[in-house]
Amino acid sequence: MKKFVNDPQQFVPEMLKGIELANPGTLRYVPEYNLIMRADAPRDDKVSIVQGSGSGHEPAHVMVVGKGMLDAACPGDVFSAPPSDYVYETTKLMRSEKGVLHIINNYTGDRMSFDMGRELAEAEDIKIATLIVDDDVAVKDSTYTVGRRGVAGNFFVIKAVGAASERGAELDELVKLGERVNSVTRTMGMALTSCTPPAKGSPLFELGEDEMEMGVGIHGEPGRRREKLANANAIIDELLEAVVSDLPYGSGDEVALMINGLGGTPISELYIVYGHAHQRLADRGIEVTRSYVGEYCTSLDMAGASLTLVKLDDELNELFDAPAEVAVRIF
Amino acid sequence: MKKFVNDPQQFVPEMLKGIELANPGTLRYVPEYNLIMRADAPRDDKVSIVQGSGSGHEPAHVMVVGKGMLDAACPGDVFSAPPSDYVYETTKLMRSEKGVLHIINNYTGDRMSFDMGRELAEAEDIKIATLIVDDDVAVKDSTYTVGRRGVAGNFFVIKAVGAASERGAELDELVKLGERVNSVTRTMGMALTSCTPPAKGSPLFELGEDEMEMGVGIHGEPGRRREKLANANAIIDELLEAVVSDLPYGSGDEVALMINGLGGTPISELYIVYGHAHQRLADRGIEVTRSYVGEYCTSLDMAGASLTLVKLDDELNELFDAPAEVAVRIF
Amino acid sequence: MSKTALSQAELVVRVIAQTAVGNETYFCELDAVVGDGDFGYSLARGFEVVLGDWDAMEYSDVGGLLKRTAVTLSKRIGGTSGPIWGTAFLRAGGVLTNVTDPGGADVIAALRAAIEGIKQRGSTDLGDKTLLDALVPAVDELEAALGEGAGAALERAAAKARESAEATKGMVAQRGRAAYTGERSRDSVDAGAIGVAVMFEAVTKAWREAGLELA
Amino acid sequence: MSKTALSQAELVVRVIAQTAVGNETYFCELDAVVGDGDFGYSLARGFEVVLGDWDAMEYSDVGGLLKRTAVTLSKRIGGTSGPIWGTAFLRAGGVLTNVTDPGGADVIAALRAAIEGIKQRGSTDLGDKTLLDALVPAVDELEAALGEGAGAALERAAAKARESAEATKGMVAQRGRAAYTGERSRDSVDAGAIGVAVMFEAVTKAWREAGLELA
Ligand SMILES: Nc1ncnc2c1ncn2[C@@H]1O[C@H](COP(=O)(O)OP(=O)(O)O)[C@@H](O)[C@H]1O
Ligand SMILES: Nc1ncnc2c1ncn2[C@@H]1O[C@H](COP(=O)(O)OP(=O)(O)O)[C@@H](O)[C@H]1O
Ligand SMILES: [Mg+2]
Ligand SMILES: [Mg+2]
Ligand SMILES: [Mg+2]
Ligand SMILES: [Mg+2]
Repeated sequence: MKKFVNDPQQFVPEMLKGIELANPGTLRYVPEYNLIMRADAPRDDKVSIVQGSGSGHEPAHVMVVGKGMLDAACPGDVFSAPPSDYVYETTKLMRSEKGVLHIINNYTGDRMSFDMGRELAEAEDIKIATLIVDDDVAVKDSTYTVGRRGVAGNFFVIKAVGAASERGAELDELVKLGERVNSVTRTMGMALTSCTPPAKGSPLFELGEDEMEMGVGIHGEPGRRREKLANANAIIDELLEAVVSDLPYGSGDEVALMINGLGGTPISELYIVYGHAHQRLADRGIEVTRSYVGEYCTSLDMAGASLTLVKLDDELNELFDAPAEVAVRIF
Repeated sequence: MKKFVNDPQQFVPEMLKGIELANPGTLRYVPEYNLIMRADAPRDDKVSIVQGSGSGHEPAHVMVVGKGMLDAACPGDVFSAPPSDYVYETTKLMRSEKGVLHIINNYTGDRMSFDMGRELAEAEDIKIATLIVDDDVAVKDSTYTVGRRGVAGNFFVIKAVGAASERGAELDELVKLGERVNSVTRTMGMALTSCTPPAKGSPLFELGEDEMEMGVGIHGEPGRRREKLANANAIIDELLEAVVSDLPYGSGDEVALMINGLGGTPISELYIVYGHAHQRLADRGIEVTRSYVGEYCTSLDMAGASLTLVKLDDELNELFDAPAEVAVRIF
Repeated sequence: MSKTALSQAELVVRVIAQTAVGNETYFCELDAVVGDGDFGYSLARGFEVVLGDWDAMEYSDVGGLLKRTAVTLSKRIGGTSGPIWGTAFLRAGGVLTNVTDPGGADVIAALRAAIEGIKQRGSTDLGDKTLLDALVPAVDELEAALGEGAGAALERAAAKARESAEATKGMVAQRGRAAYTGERSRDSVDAGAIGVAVMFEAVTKAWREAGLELA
Repeated sequence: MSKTALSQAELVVRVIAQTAVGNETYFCELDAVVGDGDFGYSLARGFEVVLGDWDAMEYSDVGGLLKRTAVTLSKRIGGTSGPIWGTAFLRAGGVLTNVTDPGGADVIAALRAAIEGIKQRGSTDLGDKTLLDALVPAVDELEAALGEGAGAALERAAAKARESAEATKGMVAQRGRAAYTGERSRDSVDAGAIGVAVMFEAVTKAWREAGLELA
């Protein structure tokens, strides 16, 4: 396993410790509950925004805690939702007069943990609301009743809701806003290689030298089908078609375009992907007015990328423009 | 080859086109000379800062063109210094009353191209000065007369010089400043895997499953020795010892610590590396007051990392704090 | 509360915990085929705390033991398995709380409550290709065979669990990560179902070796 | 300027260019052992433009042909090879500018100027394990054998280039990327030196096939 790792079971705690050390004064690591929080949270004049999910998706979400984004992230182990107890304790730590907002990617484990954690916290009279992100078009709602997954699109939900919360928006307003962002956000991803979880020490699945997996989730779970490896433009055309036709986005729309690397793909390639996607959208009369190229929601060291579109309007533009201060300066 | 690539020969141009499309209004791509420049450069009240090197090190340097950093980057093909003609044309485009500063990593090809390009441009009465960055402690000056290589430490040189140039510093002041930053900056890197240049289509070199290469340059060229794969802490201890003992940095010093990923290592691992390095430095009485964790100067998709220390003082702190606006927001 | 019932329950919980810890790699491999390969890791991380805290756990009856176990699992296990297994132990413990001398019927009632808890927590049912597809037939068998004595009934239940778990091969997953693979999930067994079978087999073996019969 | 001298020079430059383009992969592989694997790519990208622009190139003598080639190479080739090969062609072209009828001695003078240019540009000399370690002995041999006629002299020079290039195996690189590998560079030949040998061989073969002697 070609990784910087000491004890695989300490992979997440050691990473979180590193984040705290690199951000003294602004971020705090709470080892008991595997949690990264803003040093100045919670505040009673601001809804606390909390996201949890498995680890291995960094910078999501432990590295996007900060002013204008998350107040806390409670990650589980690599690719495992956090135990419900962590959700409960994080929620208690983030208790605010104005409430706590849970943002969850629509995965079975995450939903169950947050459900249980919410039940426990509500028993202590904490006001909680939940936002489910499910931007992944690879999974058809109709085919699998577990519904679409939440993937890289959650950055736009976090950014919008985080910005609005800084201005004192109420919990129910944030839920409405987040649902609105989610409803105009669509993503599809694909993997060129598998990834290697530190505790497993070997690739999670096998992908032949001439194969790729279209429609993967953020752990490499399949969504559509395994195909013969194609060149960059052909791959992008396929991702774009799936995304554009889903909402659909149409001529005259202004959109944000995110090309998200899955961890093992260099940023040089992501810009090749971006350039072609941008031009193909222009061909359809869809104008990209905001661009995001880099790693947002990864799958450890997987080579691959996802493409996200968000239909913009004045309110969203203004929220996406708002300042944000996070460990990785990606917004 | 598990890459997003169409025609390998168009790898760099397609990437540069993507950068321009993602940064309309602020960056311009000049296809004739393979060049990324600030849309508002050159200015006669500011020395133009230009860096060139091979491609494959992104975000270095084409993605750090912008206010407070570079005015232009003229990259060559993957791992090849730019042709001297590109250096010449870039320099002409960046001509300013106050002069043009070339920043070069100390590699044979880069130095030769810039030497020739400078000769050609000086023949047209352009005022030019050159800064050589050679922060890599893996190569001993005494052993190889080509001297130390310039690697990830060049970010600190660019940042300081870029900030000072925005305030109108003169060409000779910038040279002095850059040399001073270079003189307090030391780096050592190591590779866990090889990388795959798109035109080659297969790994550049072989590294066994249980091997690692200590002291690599930014193309994976060896510097010290091949060793048996070790755990994260042991690797960091070795990098740190080499760097700290070289300047040397001592108790009471304040330093910037950069953990730079080489392209294929996820940021989760980089924070594990960071955390241990930070604590070991504290053990020696060296205080990390600025931290940089992420990808700065990469080798395509190579797994591995480099560690850079910069001895800080008030002037440097102030320059590193200055705002910078680049495509990848890493500073 | 008869000492015997409690120590039998302790044996069962310990064996389940040891089985989880001992099969970490195997359970991970099963989950890696169409899941994300962490099922064994998750269970092991939870149950190793159950074993480590064993002497410090405070309870006075079988219900208490199961509820303490549930709390530890919920605290430590993330992913799907934490809520699922935590809920199962919690509901079973609820049924056996203040039951002075739990007999066969009580055990079956506890197991049925666990099953209901899993269905509810996972919004799932028999046939979705989850651990329920081994657990439900095994509990049915256990109930039907109780008259033959606990040891024999356990043996029949374990055989049924194994048979049912193997039969998940051929089913299409409707829940959990495996569901995303759609038709491709048909070619492999469900990790959770095999986990249940392995645990039934281990409990049965330990039961026989301890020479026990139901209190 | 005799038509013959110019067309002979054109033959030589064309063959060098074709050899560079035809050996892209091979030269890359040589450079990958202790370098960065782009030597063949760099040469091919430069010389394919030389071939592509062939008909549009404007020159009136051998010096002009070599200088035009130099400019194209400097424009297109990055890395170490652009400045090195560009300088070599430029200096050789300088010597042959305004030479009405270049003979054997002029060719040797041009090659010596190219060698000096490389030494200067690369701050290098014989023994540093670069292309000079094939080029210098080959030019020495060519000069010594000129009396035997151009074809025979070329043949001896090519053999010498090959022998010297192979002998770079065993040398420790002092320049270029290979220098970073230190002792490890000893086990392989220098890519540039082999490149020079392959080109001498190709030119010799083409010369023979064309039935030429020096004008
Ligand atoms: N919705 C559900 N309800 C009940 N059990 C489920 C559900 N989804 C999955 N399972 C069971 O959990 C097992 C996987 O557990 P685990 O690997 O911990 O989950 P995750 O998918 O979160 O990694 C599956 O093999 C299956 O038996
Ligand atoms: N300083 C130098 N002077 C002359 N020739 C050199 C020098 N350094 C390297 N070379 C030659 O160049 C060859 C490598 O060329 P190339 O691969 O294009 O360079 P780079 O190292 O920049 O990738 C070497 O095999 C050697 O023959
Ligand atoms: Mg999981
Ligand atoms: Mg090169
Ligand atoms: Mg799993
Ligand atoms: Mg090379």
